[in-house]
Amino acid sequence: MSRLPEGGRIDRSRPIRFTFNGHPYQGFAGDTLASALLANDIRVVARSVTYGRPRGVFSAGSEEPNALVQVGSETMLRATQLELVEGLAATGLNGRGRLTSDPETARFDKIYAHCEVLVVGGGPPGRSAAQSAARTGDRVILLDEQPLLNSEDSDGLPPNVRVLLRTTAFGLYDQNLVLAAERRGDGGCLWQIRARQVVLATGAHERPLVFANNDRPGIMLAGAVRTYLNRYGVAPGTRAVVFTNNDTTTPLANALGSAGITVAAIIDFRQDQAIVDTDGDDDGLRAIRLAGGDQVECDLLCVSGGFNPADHLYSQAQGKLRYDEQFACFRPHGTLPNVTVVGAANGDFDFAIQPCWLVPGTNGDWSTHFVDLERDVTVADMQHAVNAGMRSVEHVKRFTTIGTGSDQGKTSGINEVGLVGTLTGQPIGGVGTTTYRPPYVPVSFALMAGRNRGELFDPIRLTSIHPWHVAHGAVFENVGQWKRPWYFPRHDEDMEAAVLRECRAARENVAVMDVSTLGKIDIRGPDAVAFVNRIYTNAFDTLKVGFGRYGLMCKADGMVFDDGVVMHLGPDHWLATTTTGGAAAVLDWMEEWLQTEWPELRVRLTSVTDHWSAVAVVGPQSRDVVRTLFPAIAADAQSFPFLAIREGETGGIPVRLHRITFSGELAYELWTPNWYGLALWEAVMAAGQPLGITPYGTEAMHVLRAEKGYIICGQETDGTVTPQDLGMSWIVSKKKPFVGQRSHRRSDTARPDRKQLVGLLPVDSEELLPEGAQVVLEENGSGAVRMIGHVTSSYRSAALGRTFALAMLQSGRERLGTTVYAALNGHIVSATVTEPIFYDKENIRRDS
Amino acid sequence: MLIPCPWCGDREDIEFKYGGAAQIAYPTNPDSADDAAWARYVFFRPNPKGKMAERWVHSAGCRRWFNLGRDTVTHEITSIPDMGQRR
Amino acid sequence: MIAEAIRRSALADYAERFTTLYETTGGSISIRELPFLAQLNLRVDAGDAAVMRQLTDSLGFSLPLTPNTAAHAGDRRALWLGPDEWLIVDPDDQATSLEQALRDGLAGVFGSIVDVSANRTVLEIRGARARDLLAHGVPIDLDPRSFRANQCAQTLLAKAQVIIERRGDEAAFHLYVRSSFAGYAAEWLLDAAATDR
Amino acid sequence: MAEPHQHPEHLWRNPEPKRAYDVVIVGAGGHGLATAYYLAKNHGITNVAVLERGWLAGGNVARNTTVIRSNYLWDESAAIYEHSLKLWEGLSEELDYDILFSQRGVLNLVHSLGDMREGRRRVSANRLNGIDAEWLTTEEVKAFCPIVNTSPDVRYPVMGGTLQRRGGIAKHDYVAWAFARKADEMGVDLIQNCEVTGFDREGNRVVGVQTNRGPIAAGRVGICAAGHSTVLASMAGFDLPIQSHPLQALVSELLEPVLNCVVMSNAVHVYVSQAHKGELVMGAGIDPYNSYAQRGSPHVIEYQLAAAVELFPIFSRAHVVRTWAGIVDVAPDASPILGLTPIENLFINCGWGTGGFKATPGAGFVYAHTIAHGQPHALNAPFALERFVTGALIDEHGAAAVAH
Repeated sequence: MSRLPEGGRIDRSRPIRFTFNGHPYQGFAGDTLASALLANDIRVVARSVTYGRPRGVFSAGSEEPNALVQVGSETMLRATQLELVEGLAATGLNGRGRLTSDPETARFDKIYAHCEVLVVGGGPPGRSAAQSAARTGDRVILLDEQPLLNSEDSDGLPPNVRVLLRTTAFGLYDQNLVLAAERRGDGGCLWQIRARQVVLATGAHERPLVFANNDRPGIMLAGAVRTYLNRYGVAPGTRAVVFTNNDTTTPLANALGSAGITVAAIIDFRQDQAIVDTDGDDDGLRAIRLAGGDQVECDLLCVSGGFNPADHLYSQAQGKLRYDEQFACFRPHGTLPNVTVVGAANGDFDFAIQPCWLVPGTNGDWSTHFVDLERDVTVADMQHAVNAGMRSVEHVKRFTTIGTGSDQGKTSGINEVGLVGTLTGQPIGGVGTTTYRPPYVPVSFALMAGRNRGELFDPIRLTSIHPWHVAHGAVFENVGQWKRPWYFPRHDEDMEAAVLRECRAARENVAVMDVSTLGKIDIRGPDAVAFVNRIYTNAFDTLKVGFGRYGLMCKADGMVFDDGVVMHLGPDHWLATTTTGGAAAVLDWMEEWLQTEWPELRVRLTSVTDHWSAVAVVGPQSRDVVRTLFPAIAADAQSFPFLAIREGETGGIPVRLHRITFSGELAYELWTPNWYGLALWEAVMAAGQPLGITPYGTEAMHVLRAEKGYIICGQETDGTVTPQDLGMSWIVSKKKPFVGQRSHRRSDTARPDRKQLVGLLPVDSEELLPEGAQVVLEENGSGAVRMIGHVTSSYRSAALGRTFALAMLQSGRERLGTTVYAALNGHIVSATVTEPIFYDKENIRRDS
Repeated sequence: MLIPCPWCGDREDIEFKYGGAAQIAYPTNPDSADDAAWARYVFFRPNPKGKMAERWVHSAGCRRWFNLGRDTVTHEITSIPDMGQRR
Repeated sequence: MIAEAIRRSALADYAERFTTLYETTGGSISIRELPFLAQLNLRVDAGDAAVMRQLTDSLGFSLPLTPNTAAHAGDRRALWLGPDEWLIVDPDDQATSLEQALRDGLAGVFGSIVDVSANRTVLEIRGARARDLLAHGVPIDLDPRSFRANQCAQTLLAKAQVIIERRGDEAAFHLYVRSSFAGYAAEWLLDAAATDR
Repeated sequence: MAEPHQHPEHLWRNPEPKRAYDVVIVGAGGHGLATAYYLAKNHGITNVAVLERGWLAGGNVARNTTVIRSNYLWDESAAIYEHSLKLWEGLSEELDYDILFSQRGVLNLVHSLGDMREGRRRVSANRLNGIDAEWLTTEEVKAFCPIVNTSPDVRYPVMGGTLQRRGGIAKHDYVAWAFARKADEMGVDLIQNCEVTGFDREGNRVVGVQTNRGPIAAGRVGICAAGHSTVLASMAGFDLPIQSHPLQALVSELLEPVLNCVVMSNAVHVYVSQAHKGELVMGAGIDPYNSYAQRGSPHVIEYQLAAAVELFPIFSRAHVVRTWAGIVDVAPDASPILGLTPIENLFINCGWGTGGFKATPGAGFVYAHTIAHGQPHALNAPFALERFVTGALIDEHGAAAVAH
């Protein structure tokens, strides 16, 4: 055991058992896995990714490139950051992570936090910044990645300083948004902190020296060795050599001595001393070789090549860095708004250093001079890049992969810069650094996902009638964020049987559908009709109060955007319905025109989508249901004609009745405030029960409307279709301006041979054309042949007793009566082109 | 980004929708515009590298459109002459 | 009087789970649906002093002109939603009298009054950890120093648009959420409350 | 253990610019380098300079997610991307450089009836255009890519998928370096740290460019600058219907093989593949605002990773190690602009949005033709700037709802 008899900030009264690579060991509370492994004399922790070389603990923090381990399902964890907990079972990795399909059991949280001052880093400069910021009474957040603050007097922080431990700030985004990851057991919390001021007290990373065989277990950063001695009471070796180019290592010799470690040699580059190679075996370092040829036996080599300010966050936020000759490092230069960098992070150093980017070996071989330990990249690889013509540090990085490991190049990045300068003969300052990218430390996907998983991945929107649908066995379809009943199977019906039955009920009897998801926009004001006229392609001036009218709208490019019925509810009062999927986009669209282009119009829009529940009662018997529910309303065809609107009440439920149809049948839409939706539905079911009223879903709705040739925006249209293409020139006013009108006259948009909406009847009435199938003119059209369009909708029709389809075909209206072809499961289906209306062309049923 | 809504103050960009370049006037008489002029209105927008006058709408907040200056390189919010106007 | 049997609030099924939450959190989080409030959306030109005076008379208090604040008299409240837009809230059953009051206040001037009572349901979230709970999904600063008594804000709770109101000085928030999103918001809050330490 | 990649000993010279060239290409990205290569190889034009303001291949080609496919909906798009894919299939050999082109299949997941219709429409069109495309049921999706969560319990269950087996990935940097090396070998000057600051014109004809390293005369000039296209076009004196946006992407640490193909989902907003070394490479969405900052908003990454773990629960404990953004140039119809400009002898190739990488060889091929002949190749003729006036757009928005 290499545990020192005393010292360290571990709790020796609390032993902790753990396993590594299956073997049991013991450490103490306050240990990291790395310190506990060192205390147990485990030198080889992992293998390198490309060459499989043994690697040991190299650092004591998040910069660790070697000691990567797997714990349970979490992979590529740094042993240097992993707090030891009872029963921890870790295994060393070979530079690659291993994902497991274990179900996620940990909790991942997210918190939005706000403060006046955020201090990143709990060392003395950070603590002092937090102390002074707190004096003004401002809210201060101080975060640090360690489980304890290093300082002795962290208790002295005032209460308006919120201290977050085990928390690493990993991204600094626009206007001081800092993302930080807090480790919480197996899970974690993502902090999103908006800070008026950010103080970066992130310290500095020590960098290694580059010499032959510099990667053996037992070779560690000098500062890390001190950390293991002082913080963890661990001696990482018995016989040590120090290799340095600066005087920060001076106290180390004493510390090693006091810990009973023999200091075999101190090799100071400033005194023209250097280690030119090392010897070792599978368990790591055994000796070093000096330039003069001497060999020194040792099992611990403490290296220091200088310090790099940890300016990753500063650089992410576009802060500029400049090379500092005195300290041989890149440090902040210039300012960032509301960001200050203090302490070592700002390059506020006090040491003497002689830069050393490369120590030649003994035989001209550079293939064991490791620059990036995690990615196993050597000076030989860099020479290859430079010899091939690369001069930019970015090219060398990409060519060699230096700095692209999960350590983000914390120990390799600046050495790469120094080496590029050395190899290409450029001054280091001119080489510049690579760009730092978030995150500063690896962050698990699970942490970023937080609770946006499973049911909470995206909002599930439900209507007030949803509980009934669930209770009655509906199969649901996702329509945008909504759950809508797709069909209601009875007993062991399959979908086709259920849909045919539901359609038959709507055509022959009475059927009912929850249409609450339709978008609804209340439009008020004296200029409402002018507004509606500009948004929709058709005119609404003549629409009387108490009636609705179907409308179509285009984008500025003239392409169909959305449609729906627009109601004229009262003087200066209109209400537009939109497609389920288009509700938000249409309201945004209307508001944009109203606020930005037509502010002179006295019109106000209010979304009332969620206020109203809506029930469509459809079919030749639907009038009977309405009469039962609303005996006071004269429901005959003349008193309550197509497109008329009535107010009513049934059993205490206030209802607005609209005689509108999306099936072509006699039909009513009953609207009631959301609270009454379920009661209204149940009342309709009860009233229709003697008639055998049948609930139906979106699939039957689609069939019914297609039989009538009614389009669905987003199905018949795809953003490239004009109203004229749909054969709906009748709805495009020539007398008044509307959005998109001018675009219809462009040469391509006015072409007569554009794709046009037609019907298709498969010659074999049993064959169902696949929706989306491309249509061709040649029967043997399976190779590269010209497509003339595609099937947009295709169904089996109970009413027609056959299959049918809608399609967009080039010059479609000229092709009526001709035969076209489409592929279906490897064979060709022929179909006759027809008008896109298959059922009740004269609208007798609708108007009955 | 933190977007300054003229009404609600600084809010996270997730509360807003972007409306592209500001100060684009709808042609006063679209009918008299030739195809090229109409295409300019429908499809061509400024795309400056640097200061940009742009529109946002506080869609999850007060639903108001407003204009904003923003630097497309630094993302710094800057002032523009018709700051807060809607077009 | 409205027969309760025919009305059903968006979160009628959640009452029990909210009660359980109160118990398991030792009372530090209390969530309660306040169903069936009368809510009207009012749009009127705030620059028209005469109309604003009339509205003050008929409502019993002045509409708040400071963005993101609320005003009230008794149980009747007005939440600022926009420079010409307010949400007027009254207890259940008051929709008709409220609407009449507003119509009287408008007195023929251009403005709009839309009944949106069923558009949103309201959750009262109170308790020592109420603010921490919301901070899991609400991006705005709800610290009492920035979000003071009688402030309100339209913002997001995770992916749902919400209005948050702080009535008086109490540690309670009122969350207005659209009916179709109410289940999502409730599930989200329950999940967050369970995770929170 | 993977062996390090065998790169050639020599890649390119670093010449000083000459006073004049027959052709100057502005922008040494993948497209610019490919264009120079095909100018030399197909048209014998070797007195060419490719000017790059930073380091070559440092723009979007260095920042993309390396997906290659040709399964586009419209005939015009399918033709140019399929031409490109055919070139990809012989590219390692042609350029004598292993670009790690891997035809592991591109799987597009379908999550709704609308998706399904759209997917079938694309498969049907692809097949008739001679492009390989298959429709997969949910079970076949699971069989092809076992780690996809095809459970019916997820928020947006997988209802099937479309598959282009010939699609896949290649190593982006190597592709650019391979083109650079061959172009250099044939005499093309690749000039880095050379920023174009202006265009020299005689009347309506371009005759050269101004740079931070002095003026360079040119017989013809081709702009090939992705996100910076509008900046250069306005310098030259014409406008483009292009907007520049950040497109974010990310990689994980190296992982043991876990994902055998490219998976994309428009509805759940994921596209992901696993690079040959083992990183998961993942694209996030386009930030909606205009930006040249090469960084975006973190919530885009949050949504992206939530979507990733939703579809691939096994990714839960993978880690993001690096995120970044490219600047994509997007045209109103989400299709490129490739052809002539209102200025004589000045050509434009831009607007590839999220699709630029996969088009690299194809775009270079037809752009070289366009520059060499002063007329578009048949494949890029439909992608002319004039289409915004006539209305003959090639609207790929459906196909480009998710960046890829």
